[in-house]
Order: sequence, then structure tokens, then C-alpha cells
Amino acid sequence: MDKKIYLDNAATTKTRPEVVEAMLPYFTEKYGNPSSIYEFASQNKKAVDEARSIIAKSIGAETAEVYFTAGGTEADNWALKATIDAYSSKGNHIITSKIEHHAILHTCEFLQKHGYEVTYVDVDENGIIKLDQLKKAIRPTTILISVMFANNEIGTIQPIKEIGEIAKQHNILFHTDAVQAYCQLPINVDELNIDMLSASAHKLNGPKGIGFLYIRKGAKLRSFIHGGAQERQRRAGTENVPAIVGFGKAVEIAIATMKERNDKEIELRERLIKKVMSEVPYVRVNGHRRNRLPNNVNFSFQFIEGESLLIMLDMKNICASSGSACTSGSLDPSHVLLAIGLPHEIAHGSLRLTLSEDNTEEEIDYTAEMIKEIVDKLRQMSPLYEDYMKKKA
Amino acid sequence: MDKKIYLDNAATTKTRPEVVEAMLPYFTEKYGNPSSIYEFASQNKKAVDEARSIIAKSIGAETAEVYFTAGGTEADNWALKATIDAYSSKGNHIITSKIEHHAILHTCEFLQKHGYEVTYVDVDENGIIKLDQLKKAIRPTTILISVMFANNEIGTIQPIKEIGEIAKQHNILFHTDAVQAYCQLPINVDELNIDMLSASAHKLNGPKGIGFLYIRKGAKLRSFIHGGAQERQRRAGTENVPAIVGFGKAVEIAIATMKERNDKEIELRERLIKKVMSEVPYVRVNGHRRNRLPNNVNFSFQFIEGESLLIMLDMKNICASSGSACTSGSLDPSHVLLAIGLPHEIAHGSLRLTLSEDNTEEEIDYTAEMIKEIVDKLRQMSPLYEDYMKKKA
Amino acid sequence: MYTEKVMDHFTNPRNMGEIENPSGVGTVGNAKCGDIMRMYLDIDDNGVIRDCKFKTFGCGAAVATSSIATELVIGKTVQEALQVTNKAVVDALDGLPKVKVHCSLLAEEAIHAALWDYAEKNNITIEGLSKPKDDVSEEEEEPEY
Amino acid sequence: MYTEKVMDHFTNPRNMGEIENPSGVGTVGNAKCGDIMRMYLDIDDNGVIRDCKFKTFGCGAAVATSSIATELVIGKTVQEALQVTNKAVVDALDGLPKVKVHCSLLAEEAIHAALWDYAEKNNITIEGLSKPKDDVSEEEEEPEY
Ligand SMILES: Cc1ncc(COP(=O)(O)O)c(C=O)c1O
Ligand SMILES: Cc1ncc(COP(=O)(O)O)c(C=O)c1O
Repeated sequence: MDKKIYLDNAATTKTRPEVVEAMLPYFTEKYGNPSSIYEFASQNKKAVDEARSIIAKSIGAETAEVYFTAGGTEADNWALKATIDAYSSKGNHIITSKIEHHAILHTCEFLQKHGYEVTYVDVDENGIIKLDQLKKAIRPTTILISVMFANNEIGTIQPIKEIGEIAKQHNILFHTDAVQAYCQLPINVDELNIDMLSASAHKLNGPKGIGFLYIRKGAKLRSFIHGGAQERQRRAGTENVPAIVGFGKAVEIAIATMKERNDKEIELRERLIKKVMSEVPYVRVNGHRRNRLPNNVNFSFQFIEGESLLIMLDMKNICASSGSACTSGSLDPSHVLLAIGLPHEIAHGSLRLTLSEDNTEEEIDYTAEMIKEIVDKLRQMSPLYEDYMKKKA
Repeated sequence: MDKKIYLDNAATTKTRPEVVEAMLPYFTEKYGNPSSIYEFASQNKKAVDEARSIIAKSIGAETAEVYFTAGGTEADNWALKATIDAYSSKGNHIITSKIEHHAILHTCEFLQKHGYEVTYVDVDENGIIKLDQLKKAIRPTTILISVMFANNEIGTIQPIKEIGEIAKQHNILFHTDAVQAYCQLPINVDELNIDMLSASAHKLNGPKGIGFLYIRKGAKLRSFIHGGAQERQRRAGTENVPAIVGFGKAVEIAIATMKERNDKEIELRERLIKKVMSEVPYVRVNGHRRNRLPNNVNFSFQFIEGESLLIMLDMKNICASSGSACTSGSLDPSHVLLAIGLPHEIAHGSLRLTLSEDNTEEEIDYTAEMIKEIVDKLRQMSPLYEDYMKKKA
Repeated sequence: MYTEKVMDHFTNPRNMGEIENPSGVGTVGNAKCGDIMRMYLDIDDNGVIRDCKFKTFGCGAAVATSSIATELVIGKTVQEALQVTNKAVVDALDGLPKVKVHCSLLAEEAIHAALWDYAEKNNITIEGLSKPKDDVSEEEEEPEY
Repeated sequence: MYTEKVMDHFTNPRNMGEIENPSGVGTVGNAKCGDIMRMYLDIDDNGVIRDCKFKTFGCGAAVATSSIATELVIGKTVQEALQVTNKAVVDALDGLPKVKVHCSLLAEEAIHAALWDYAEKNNITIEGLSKPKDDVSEEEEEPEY
């Protein structure tokens, strides 16, 4: 195929033209600083608050509970580090899962170096957190439970409602990294007992460099980035007005089209899984078969290594990923795949394909075909495959 | 005048059309995540590194010494908080000035609450830091000196070279918040012995939501935002590619046009100061008369209050500020004006006008006229003016 | 930021100025917090406020609250004027930003101060009026860091 | 990410496959770190490497370094082959990303392992060759948090 087939929407998405359109006036025309007093700039405050209101509504929150950040990572850092500070008189223990994004895991490691204690709860073979283990991990000093809404690699959706209830029963704050789930799944913070929620615009056809942290009213929270009085004195820094406006627009569209997108993506997802499973031997699908993001496919191919596969797919104009984009460059296989129990060599042979509504059946079929061809080729090169075949023979 | 006269370029600037042009392809066409392995996305890594290289060159740094952030505030927070962590075995003392931006001051307050000690060095009546006091403040436990390059309110430029030398002699890290100075003044980090430098794109006709922290090679520095491996594992979060590319473009233009802009701005600045000083009684210019940013004018008008003045200027289509934009909403007069020794009631009557090369002589003359008219009107309303006149009579 | 009403009273302040030989005059606030209000009252023999004028050093809200306060008390008796609360001032302006509500308190206090001056000059006691502080402060929401 | 040379050797690997009854065969690396290389050598009676083939489980760089390594040793004597360092491999590929340099070490080690096997089978000692570890690791730059 001549056309590029983009199957890495969990890494980032195309900014919608309507979103760019909405942003444009805020660069060269309405460029004022929303904190300024004159009308020319203070109208931008309205634009910011409109976006905030769209976003608040999308998760059933109040407008004043949404704080803009520079992305999902900052929101995660904020939620964890600043909570610690505000609740340090109560305790120093955090509970999270083994399959969180590095924005959570590396932040937890940082906190551990600073005297905090973290329990990393296991997940089962489908990537679902072990609720009994989570319950047992609770101590009198536990001040926060942070469990992601849906996993970025294997797409597994966590039992957020149950976790929220456990947290509530024990009067522990509950944060969820919803960077992958937000605008892909319906979310209501009240129904799910979520106290804090992180999201990022560029995962839902919004611009890069903007995200938000939802903080339930009443939760004690300190600033993470100190300075000016922006965001109700909670997050300093001149507001990124164009990006905020674009985020609002992207959410508006994403919420309105969610059902339709989900249906289409699930259809394509199942088509891709079915094709590959039936045509390629020694392959498994990672993640929960039903409780998974509509657009997520994750395979492990035995005997081959993921990067080779990616490069060869790239040469066929197919954009995919072998784990989280942020960790490429690392030699270790994905911590998520290890956590669901895959041996190292299988984990290394994993491939993540994350679809969008823009993909076509034709693209999916072509992709399945290319996967088959390339996996075959790489297996011919593989000493592991050679050994396996000799043993089998 | 029908046309808006924008005189608040220290709050934020118009994004240049060329900058927007440079950014646009990265939203809807080249939207890939730079960390991804496929060519479609990895070309964005090149775009990011090109911008980084332009910026590094602009301050005489190496490319690998420039780390992108979400703005000046994040860069300031990072420089202070993460340094503390890396050098905590050496000491817990920071030296800064009384007239720093809140991004520094509030961060210092946060650090003080966490067991660190901060000395706030005085400035003289022109806003120049007292070097003898700074020297005396140095202790064996001093790990960082942070002094802004140029002040955002009164435009005073600090003796950065001298401060850099003092820091070097004492083997103390030197950070400068150059958010207002960067691309307005020539800066060479080696000549000035600067170890860390913060800057923000939206102050120099670049986009909002992007800045950088320069960190000299060899300086120990920890991450402030933890997560993925972006920015050489120092600053996590999906790269804001369009904004980074726009930042690079804005710097390229700003550096090329610096001399020309400076000349024009200084001419307009002096014209405005001369007009107002000659036509309005009971007024003073704040900040150093020579060592000041080319585009900064700061007046204090006796007997009147700044917000009223701003609103009335706004009604005449003139956009100005009475202090730092971030602090409007606060009732206290500017900490900078108090630090240079102004009494409260004089500090309250201050007006900041920050020009750009786009301003015209006509605009300046009109502005001076409106200032005279409005100041007159407000003085007629002022009980302080009434008392003063009665006493005088 | 401000309602139309506030902007109207700020840009076209009513009853701005002085009253010569006023029945009472009161000044409240201080330059430190950036607001000073002075109210002049002209009160007739029946205790009715015939005229009221103000001078104000302060923000837009300070000017507007002074202006509307003069309108609210003119024609009222001293007792009635005493009932003009800061809430009445805020309502008459269709609201004020939260950080500016203290200006309306200042307006209330300025009226009281002028009435106090009137009472003292005339050696009378006005029921319900106590000596006003000449500074008005209010608890502010402390930012948490 | 990769040079043209690397991409060329990755997509059109030279000498990929097995040699039946090889003079020596060596496998290094491990699945844990995601790279396994196997080298087959066919060495004539004069100790000249007549043929060399490889199989590799690993990333693009691992495949490319295997491929170029076979080219570098074919036609060489055992002693000459021993001098093919990982640096030679990297240079022949016009460079490798820093995180991938370990692949070139692996290629060097794979050759050594195959030579060791050849030496053992023939009961000879090759000067300068010591028993290879079958795992190759390298110090990595530790990220600081
Ligand atoms: C689950 C999850 N959390 C956090 C992040 C970080 O988001 P961002 O890159 O916008 O900072 C990502 C994406 O990279 C993610 O998938
Ligand atoms: C001196 C100074 N430092 C820091 C900042 C903060 O920059 P930003 O708003 O881009 O975070 C500003 C501008 O607001 C500034 O003028």
C-alpha cells in the first residue's frame, strides 16, 4: 500500500482539523493572557472556562474541579506528589498496580526514595488487578490508591467502580490515570467514586501538550507547579489558551461520537484479531478479551522480536508499536507483559496495534497479511524457531 | 483609536504567523509521537532536535543541554526543586532576590516549608540586586543562587555576569530566570557563568505552553516530572512537537531581528517616557533608567490606583498592565515595587507598558495623551489628591 | 470581570465630588490595601439625607460601589441609610467578583463613618451605629502551597 | 534511527541460514534481554573461514550486525577473524545508536563462540581466544530520578 496505515493511536493521534481550526484564532488574533484585565485578554478566560466546562461535563464533574496541565504525565505527577504532601499527617503509604504507565511507576519510585511506601498490586493473566490483594494491602497509613482506568499496552479495563468503592469504604483517596480511557469509554466520577483523574488531549485527537487533572471538591491538594495565580492558584504558568480551546473542541467531538467510534473500532479490532489468529501460528492475544479498549489489539508472536517486526511493518507503511512508545529505546521487555505472566522471550515478540475510526477494512486485511508475511520471514531467521522445530521434528 | 493598541508584551505576545505556519503540519499531517520507531514519527524527533539546536545556539549552549518544558514556570520549578534534591548532601540553602517572579518566590516558599532555607537579597531603588549583600549571604550550605536576568515588572537588568562570577568562585550553582530577557538581550551562558536558565516561548512571539530549561553539562540534576524516557529521561511526557517546532522558529526570527527590534523599541520607549513625564505631574519611572529591557516602561502615578487606570485605558483600546499579569486579582501591591522602596499608595498607582516592534509612534502619542486624560480624571475622584491639594494650598 | 452595572458606575460615577460644609464626612480604608473611600453627607433637619457625594482612591469596584452607595442613601433617613448593607450594594450592582466584595464592605463603612461624624457634630446618638473602624479587612481565602 | 547500511543489512541479510555439519557453531545472548545470535562456521583445513551463516532473534541492529559480521569473517583465517572487533562491526555499518552498541558486542561474541566450538571439536587452542560467556551485558547509563 502506498498510503500510510496508522495503527498507533495509543501513542498519539492526529489532531482533528476542526480542533486546529478552533485553536487558530488564539495564536495570532486573540493572543492575550487570560489573567490580564483588559477585555481583549479577559475574553480568553471565557474561552478557557468554556473548555473547562465541556470537559467537566464529560466526566460528570463540576467546572471548578478541572485543572489544566501540560499533559497526562504532569497530571499523574501532580496527583501523586502533591497528595502525599497534603495527607502526610495521615500516612505515607500508596497502593498502585504493577501495570501502571511509567508516569505513575517512576513517580512512585521517586516517592519511595523520599521515604514513602508503595505497594504494587499484581494483575491476573488478563491484566485485571487482583482486588483481594488490593484490599489486603490497605493499611491505616494508606493515603492514596492509584489504579489506571485502562492499560495503554494491552487495553485491559480495570474494575474501577469496585476499586472506587473499596477506597471510599476505607476513606482513602482514589486516583485513576484515565489517559487511555478518557473519551473512549463513558466515565462518571461520582458513580465510580473517583477522587482524581488524569487525562491527556493528544490521545483523543486533541493537541499535544495539554491535559487535565480532575480533583474532587473537598480533596486536599497542594500545587505541584508553583508560581502565578492561574487555575485558581493550583497550577501556575500562563494558560496555554489555544491548546485548552483545542482540547475542549476535541472532547466535544469525541464525546458526541463515542458510541459510533466504539462500534466501528470494535468491528475492526475483531476482524484483525480473527485474521491474524487464524493465519499465524504460535501467537496469542494479550489483555482481556472483553474488558478491553475498543481500539486495542496486542499480540505476542513466539520466536521473534518486536522491534524487527515493527521496522518491517514500517517498510510496508504500517505504523505500530511494540509496547509503550515512551519506553522504546529500552532493552527490557514491557513491564506490563511480564506482569501478566509472559516469559521474557514471548514478551519481546509483542506487537500493539491501536486503531481509529479512520481505519478501513482494507487496511486491516492488508495489515494482517503483512504481519503473516513478516512473522514468517523473521521466524526463518530465528535460532529459537530453529530449535523449536528441530525439537518438534 | 479604533485599533487595539497592545502594550502588554511582557504578559504575552502575539504568535508570529510564520511560527503558526511552521507548527501547522505537525497537527494534522506529521502528528506522530517522536518516540515511535517508524519513520513517519521518528522524523518528528529530528524536527524537535532541530528546534533544540537553534535554541542551544542562541545562548551558546550545546544541544544536549536544552530540555523542553511546558513553560517558564515549570522550568523555574524544575531548576529549584530538583537541584535541591540532587545537592541535598551539600546543603539546604538557596539565595535569591526579593524581586523574582512568583514562579521562583512561591517555589522558594514551598521549599522553606520543607526544611530548606532561603535568603531573599534586597535590591536598590532601581531594582538592582545588592551584590555585597548577596556575597555576605553565602554559606557553606548554599547550593544554589537564583537571580532573574531581567525583571518582568520594572524591566531592570541584573548584573548577571558578576553574579555568575560570585557563584563560580564559591562553587555554587547559578540559575537565572531569563523568561523576560531571552531573545530580548544577547545571552551567552559560558561568558556569564550561567548553569541553568529558564525561558518561555510565548514571551517572544512563540506559542504558549512551551519553554525550556538549560542545564549545564555536569550539573547534577534530577527529573521534576517523572514518567517516560523523553528529553533524555529528564522530562517525561509526550513531546509537544508543534509547540517545540514553533518555539524554534520564533527563536530563529527573534535572534535574527534582535538588534533592529531593540533599536525601535528603545526609541518608542523613550518617546513614551518623555511625553508622559513632561505632561503629567506627580509621576515617576520605576526601574533602572539605562539597564532596562528595551521594551519596558513602568510609571507610578501618585494619588490614583492602577486597576482603575487600566480599565479606563482598556476603554480607550489600550492594553496595559499594573504589575505582573499573574497576580492581578490580588489586593497587595506588587512585591517588586515595594522592594524598590515605593510606599504602598504609590505602588498601587503603577502602570506597566511593554512595547513591541509592531507599535507605532502614533500609538505611543495617543497612549501618552490618554494616560494624561485618565490620570487627571482619576485624580479628580481621589480623596488622596484632594487632601494633598488642600494641604498644598 | 465586572458587570455592566459596575462598568456604568465606574465610568460615569454618580455624585462624585465634595460637599462644602457637610453634615458629616467619613473616610475609610487605607492606601496599603489600595482602597480609600470618603463620603460626604448633607442631612436636613428631619434627619433625611438630602445629598451624598464621594471621593474614592481604588479599583473599578471601589469606585462603582461608592457611586451606587450614594444613590442608595440619598433621600433616605439616617435610620434607613444605616440599613444599607454591603449586600444591598453588591445586589444593586448585579454582583461583584469575589475578590472585590470587600469594596462593598468599604462603602457600607464609609456611610457609617460619615453618619458617625454627623452624630458627633450634632451630639446625638444614632441607634445601632457604633464607632466605625477606619480600616476594613476581610478574611481572605488562603492559597495553599 | 538506523543508518542506511544497517537498514540494508536488516532487510536483506547476507548469509542468513544454517550450515549443515558446521566446523563450529556458537550461540550467545539470551531471550531475557531480547537478543540471541547463532553463528555457523565452515572452516577449511588451512584454518580459513570458507563460509559463515547466522540466525538471529533480536532487533534490527542485532540482525544487521550478524549479517555484516558474517561478511567480515568470510575469507579470513581463524586468527584474522578473531581480530574482528565489535568496533569493526559498528564501523562497517556506519554506526549504531548508542543503545544498540551491545548488539555489535554480541556479534563479536557469537563469532568467538563459534570459533571456540571449532577449537574444542578439533582439540586445538586458538591463541587469544578464551571461553566465551554465553551472555553479553554492558553497563548502561543509569537514569537518575
Ligand atoms: C496510561 C497513560 N498514562 C500517562 C501517559 C502520559 O501522557 P502524556 O504523554 O500526555 O504526558 C500515557 C501516554 O503516554 C498513557 O498511556
Ligand atoms: C520573569 C518571569 N518568570 C517566569 C514567568 C512564567 O512563565 P510562564 O507563564 O511561561 O510559565 C514569567 C511570565 O509570566 C516571567 O515574566
